[in-house]
Amino acid sequence: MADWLWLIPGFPLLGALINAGFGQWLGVPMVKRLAALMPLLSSVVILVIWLEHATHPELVDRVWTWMAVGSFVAEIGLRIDAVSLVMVSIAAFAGFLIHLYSQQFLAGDYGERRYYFYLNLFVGGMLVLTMADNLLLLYLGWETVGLCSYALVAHWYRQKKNAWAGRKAFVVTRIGDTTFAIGIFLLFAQYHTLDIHRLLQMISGQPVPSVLLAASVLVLIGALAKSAQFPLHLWLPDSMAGPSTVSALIHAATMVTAGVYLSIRLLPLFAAVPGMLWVIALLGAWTAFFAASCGLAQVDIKRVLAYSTISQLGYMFLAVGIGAPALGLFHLLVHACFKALLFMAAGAVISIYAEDHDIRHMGGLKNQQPLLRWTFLAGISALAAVPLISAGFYSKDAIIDASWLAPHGALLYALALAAALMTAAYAFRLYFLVFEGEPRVGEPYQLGWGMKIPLLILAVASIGIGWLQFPPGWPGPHLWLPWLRAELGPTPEPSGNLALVLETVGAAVTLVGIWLGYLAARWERQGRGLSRIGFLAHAWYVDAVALRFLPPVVYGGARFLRLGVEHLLFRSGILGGIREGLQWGGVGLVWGENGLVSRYVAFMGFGLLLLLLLLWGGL
Amino acid sequence: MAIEASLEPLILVGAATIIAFFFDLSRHLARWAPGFGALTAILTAAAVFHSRLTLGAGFYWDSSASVLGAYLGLATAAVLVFTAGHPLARRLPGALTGLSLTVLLGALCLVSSQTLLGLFVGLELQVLPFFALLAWPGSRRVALEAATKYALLAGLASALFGLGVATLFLGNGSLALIPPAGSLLTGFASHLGLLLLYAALAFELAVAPFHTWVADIYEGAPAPIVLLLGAVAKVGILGAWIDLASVSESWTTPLWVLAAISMVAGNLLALRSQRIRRLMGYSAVAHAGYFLAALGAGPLGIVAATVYALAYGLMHLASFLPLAVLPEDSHGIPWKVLRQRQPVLAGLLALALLSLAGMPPSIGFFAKLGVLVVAIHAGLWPLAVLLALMSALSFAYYLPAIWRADSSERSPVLHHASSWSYLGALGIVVLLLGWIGLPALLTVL
Amino acid sequence: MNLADIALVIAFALVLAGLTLVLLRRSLIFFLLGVELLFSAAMVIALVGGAVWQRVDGQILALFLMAMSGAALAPTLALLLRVRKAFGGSSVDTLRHLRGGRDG
Amino acid sequence: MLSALILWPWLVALWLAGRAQDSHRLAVPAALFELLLALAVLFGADTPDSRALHLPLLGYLWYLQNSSLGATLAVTAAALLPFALLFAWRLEEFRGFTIAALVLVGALMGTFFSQNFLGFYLFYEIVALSGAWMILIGGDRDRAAALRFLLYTVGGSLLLLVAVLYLYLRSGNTNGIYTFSWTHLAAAAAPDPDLAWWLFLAMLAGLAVKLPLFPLHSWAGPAYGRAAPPASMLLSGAAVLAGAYGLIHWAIPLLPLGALHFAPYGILLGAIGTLYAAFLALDAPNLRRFAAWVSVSHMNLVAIGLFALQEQAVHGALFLLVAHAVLAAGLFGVIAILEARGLPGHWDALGGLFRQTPQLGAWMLFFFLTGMGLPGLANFPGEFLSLAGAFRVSPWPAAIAALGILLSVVVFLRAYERVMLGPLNPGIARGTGDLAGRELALLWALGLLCLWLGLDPQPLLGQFQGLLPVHSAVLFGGVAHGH
Repeated sequence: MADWLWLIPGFPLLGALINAGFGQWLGVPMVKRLAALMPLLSSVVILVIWLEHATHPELVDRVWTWMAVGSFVAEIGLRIDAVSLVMVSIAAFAGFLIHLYSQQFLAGDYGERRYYFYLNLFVGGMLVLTMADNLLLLYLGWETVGLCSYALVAHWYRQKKNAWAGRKAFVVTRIGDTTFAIGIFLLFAQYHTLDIHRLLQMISGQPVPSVLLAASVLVLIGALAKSAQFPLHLWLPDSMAGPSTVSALIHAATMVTAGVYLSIRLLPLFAAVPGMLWVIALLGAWTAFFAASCGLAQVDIKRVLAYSTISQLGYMFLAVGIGAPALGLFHLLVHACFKALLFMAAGAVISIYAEDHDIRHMGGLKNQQPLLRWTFLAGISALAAVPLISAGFYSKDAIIDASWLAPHGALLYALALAAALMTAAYAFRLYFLVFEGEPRVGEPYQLGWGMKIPLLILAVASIGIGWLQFPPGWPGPHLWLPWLRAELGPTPEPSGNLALVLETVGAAVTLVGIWLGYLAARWERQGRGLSRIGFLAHAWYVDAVALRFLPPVVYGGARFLRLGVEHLLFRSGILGGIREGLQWGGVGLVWGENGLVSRYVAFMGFGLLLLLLLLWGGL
Repeated sequence: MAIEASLEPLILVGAATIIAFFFDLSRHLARWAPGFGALTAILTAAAVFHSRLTLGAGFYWDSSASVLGAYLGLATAAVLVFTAGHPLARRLPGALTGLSLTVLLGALCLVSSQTLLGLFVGLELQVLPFFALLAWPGSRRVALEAATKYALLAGLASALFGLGVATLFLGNGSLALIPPAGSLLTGFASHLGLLLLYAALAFELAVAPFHTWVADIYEGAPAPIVLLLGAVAKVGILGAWIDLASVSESWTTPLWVLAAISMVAGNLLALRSQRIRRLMGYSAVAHAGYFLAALGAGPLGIVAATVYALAYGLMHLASFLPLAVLPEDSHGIPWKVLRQRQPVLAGLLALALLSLAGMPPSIGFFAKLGVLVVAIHAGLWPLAVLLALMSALSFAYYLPAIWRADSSERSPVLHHASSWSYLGALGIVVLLLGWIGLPALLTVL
Repeated sequence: MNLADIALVIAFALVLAGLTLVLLRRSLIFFLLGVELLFSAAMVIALVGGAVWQRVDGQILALFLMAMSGAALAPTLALLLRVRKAFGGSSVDTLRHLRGGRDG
Repeated sequence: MLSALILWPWLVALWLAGRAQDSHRLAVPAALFELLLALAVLFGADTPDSRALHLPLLGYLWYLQNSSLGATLAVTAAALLPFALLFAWRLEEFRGFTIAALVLVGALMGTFFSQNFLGFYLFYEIVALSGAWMILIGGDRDRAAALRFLLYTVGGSLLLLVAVLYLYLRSGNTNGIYTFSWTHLAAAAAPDPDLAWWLFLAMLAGLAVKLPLFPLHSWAGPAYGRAAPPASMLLSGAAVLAGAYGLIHWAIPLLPLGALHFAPYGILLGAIGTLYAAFLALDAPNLRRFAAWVSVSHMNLVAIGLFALQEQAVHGALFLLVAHAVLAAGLFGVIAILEARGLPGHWDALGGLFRQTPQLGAWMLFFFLTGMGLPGLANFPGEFLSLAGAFRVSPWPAAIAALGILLSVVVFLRAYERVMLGPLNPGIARGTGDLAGRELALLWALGLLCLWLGLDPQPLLGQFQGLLPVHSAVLFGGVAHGH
């Protein structure tokens, strides 16, 4: 069984390779079908693993030795346990659904082959990332998905701003990649291994506080950047420039969750540093709050969803920080379902409105596209965590409630709750603006089966997947937490009256939020909406400030180094100085070469004098 | 009367010199004069080889003198063979040959003499012919200027040499290089005398700051004469300097001071020169510096200096031979034409320039290597580093000389003789593979 | 102060005079004259040396010097004559067609 | 066999110098045969030493000995040759370029196998001379750039010569055998630390200038930037090998103390150089300069790895050398393809090209990604190992150098954007064709090499394994740094 693990990332990677090598001969129709087939095949393998999971909770496949120098060994080694099983399932299956959806959605687009190449490569990279059993291979997946994100965001490259957005996404995440890499160096320098399991064992066995502190901070920055957490969230809203399916897959369901996944994987590292977890929790809660506030004021349908993604990822970090990684993973799963759904649906909406992203220009779509409306509503409910019927309620409110138990829990709880209120508000503001109200007719758009099936599947999941894990004390299935208990440890859960109070408050806040959302939509129609609040619409101006200062510093620095240091100092200064010195020396000597015998004699006289001086010194 | 073996080569050359002048009596005979001279020169080389390590009558063919003497003979032969085909030899070829042989005679005296008087006579013997040769009939007007400048300054240098000899005699009471008292350097007078000799030799060798004349002469004089000047006369001076330095090993300061100045000045001046002949003149200044650097390094330096003298002579031959093919007033090297008409000489010139720059594996590199070795051995670090840097700098003018196309549009008319290609091919072989023989030479020395 | 020292002083004076002529006068004839003065100084020194060391080498050397100076002088004068004919003058200034710095 | 490796390209060059019409017909088969020879040396059974030209006091001047490091680098250089020739196919100066390239590669082979220092020096100088020649005859025909390249190299190498001469005299004075053979030079008693420091600096001046290490880098921008791209390919991909090999085979083993003393400064200089060159690449005025500085940046990373004097780092540095050769072929190859279409590489004249030439765009991105050190592609193992190894020795400079990971993405993607993305530059002819058959095949070959090196670097790393302990067990074994 374990020997097949490589098939899981292998299929999509093979698809990418076939596409690159023979795509031209195969033709676009063949290529896109083949591309969609690959993640499906991976999903089949994963299904088999699920079936065997009870008997084989952990599978390891060492494919080949990547590098081995002295004490350093890095294998191409894959490992499946419960956590990564969840992740690969999301990556492969959501990947498949989005491939499927794209068949119609992007038909006729320029660069379709390129699209499927990167999409396949992405799925492969994501699978490698989640299955990697050492940090270096994980880093390989990490970078591969970053590349695909770049390429797909810049998919419509003919507009400069799309290309720019892709680069921005890559650059900002690379800040994290860099610190992550340095963190890897540090861990390697200290523990001489990059195998995750061995590393974690050694960390708990022989902790070195200073190294662990530095390493955990560095790795954490990597995770934060990948998961678009404050203040490295800057890239995610801009990366909405890519096709909506890309946003669905990469910027909602999979890649952005890699940071969360990494922090769950390396939890013992963070736990070994006192206070680090709490910092993670605070950053998560703050990001959830911050991004939700930004989401309130956006008018671009995809930007609303982008900020909501940032916010939801904040919840996941909060969960990791308060020692409830299982809940974080649960929310990750739920979020993957509803956010992929929302993005795909949003893509359809945008197509209907002829590539206009502005929600103020939309409205009343519910009659024109009933299926789209219902599925979108399912997603929105899950996002807003509508009590009882949506999956979001079971995953997100569980995190909010659990945060109460953490040290300084009130602060975290308050931030998370406020974020939940705003989430419900902007989610339903979006829904009301797009689907309710006075109809504004867009282009006729027929959803084919390739689009309907993914929407339906994900809509069902957005509602039903939460029932895996009912709140503590409720009747119903409690499957999720016990299943992960062995791997991730016990999860703190409020109990008794406290639980009841917290759950009630959470539900109430959501309902209030929905009402606020309704109001916000109305105000927006009347032209006095939240979008007029510049502070929120511009996301607290963080991005503007960063763009104002950072690129000029880098480009200016480069210009300074080229003109100031290389040209002025090295070329003109040092080399030029030497050249000038030689020239001037030459000029002095040429003075003697004026052709006059008397000048020549003078030089000889000087030489004679010099020699006589030597005589004086020599005796 | 038995003739001292050590005098055999000198007598041979002397006799041939006198005979050579008579060739001009007949127009038919005159054509054969350079050939006669070349043959004599080769025989002289053989005679030097035969007389090696003989001592007598104030001459001593020690190993370095033998090596240089043999070289001088062969070099003179090469020059004469070359000149035979050159338009310059159309006027008075017998006299030209005779004067060339006189230069050879002087050079042989210089390398082998064990007395100051011998050195003095040798110097005069090789200086005086140039008064006439430099302004040989048929050469340009500027050649006259070059000859006059040379005559005036060489006269001054001779006077200094004379002063030096007299002062040394005053100090030591002997005209022998190795006086009965044991050492050349006994007091103030002998030091002063030695310095005066150095000054005179420095002039002849164009060591900075006595170098000012050299570029004018290289530029203005007829190329075959410059060929003779560099390849024979200068090597003779180098030999004399080796003789002097080997008897005054206790006092090397002036040598390496002059060496440093000369390396720097020569390279800086050459760097500024656009015209190839001047450039060669200045580069000769730099090479004199490298040579003195070897001499300045003490006893081991004598060997390196001998090798350097030999290599320098060969490189000078190899570079001026092709240059002499060009019209006298060439500013740059018309590579295109040269490559088409005289491919062998073009190759030789490029190789010679690289060799002068010290590009391995040419003999120029190995000669410099020897200098570096002895300088480091003597602990003269600054000199070694300076030499390294200056050698590198010399690439900055030698290479542009190779790859710079002649700026003038017209295509020059080259001189031509069938024998030159063979000479050129021989030169290429010697420059490229000569170093294989050098270590063997070292063991001889 | 004995005779030898006086002779040396004379020689020194001759050297100075010669050098001064050589360095300061712009006429080529005077240049030659200066050189001849240097030769004379050398002869004086050689003779003094011979006297001091009681050896005949001094006189021989003086004779040689005389011969050499004469030998050098004759062709130089001949050249000067040709220069006068070709360039019209016997100052150092006539001889400056060949010089550096013209080509930068 | 080893001699053939050197003489074969030289003979072909000589032949081509005489017969102009054969150049296109002969060049590539000759280069492939050279590659075959190199492979035979690498994989063949014991290749006998080749000794000739014994000279008293100098030793065997022509003394070639096979080593796995030398053979690996030889294969790298030989492999680069056909690529360079094929990318130069359409240049009008193809014949001159071929001759220079053959001479250069032959001399490189000499540097890799020579056990006599004078032999090494001889080949090293020929590399410099033919390199300068190559800069001179192609591209912008910039004499100043060629001369600067040559002066830096020659000046440095003469200092190197001075330093080695000292060791030569020292070893000769102690055991009475004067020879330049490696074993004797290495056996010379260590000079006192102060002197060793200066001697090492002198050696560095000769060898590190070729990489070029940071303060010695100023020749590289003009040289790589003004030469024809295939020439830059050989210079930045193959000629640098000689410098790095010299450091590892000559400078470090001959002066272990000096090397040890210098190592921290070397790492620091390498780190500064990595970032500095990356910044210069960011502000490069055109595509060639961009590639030039990128190349310099990578070579400084190599320097970090070498001076770390640590097992992983040195392996990484050597690996990076090989990987960079492939990358250089890719980078400069893409530029050569652009220039063949009349696009000289100024940013203003480019933009939106992807629309016209999607395949070229894809390959350009591929090589740019390789240059960025994307895992799975050729540069990554080298970069990672050098940095990780250096980090164990001196963390701060290595961490600074690691910022290059961040910078490189800005550098490469900005350049890519300027060339390929955005609206089509109106100055670009509509008919600008995409890759033709030969170009496509070349890029595929390079691309697969990149992937192979990135995904399965172990065979190559293994090649280095056998050698290092023999050379400098003391240094790399970790005694030096107390690990």
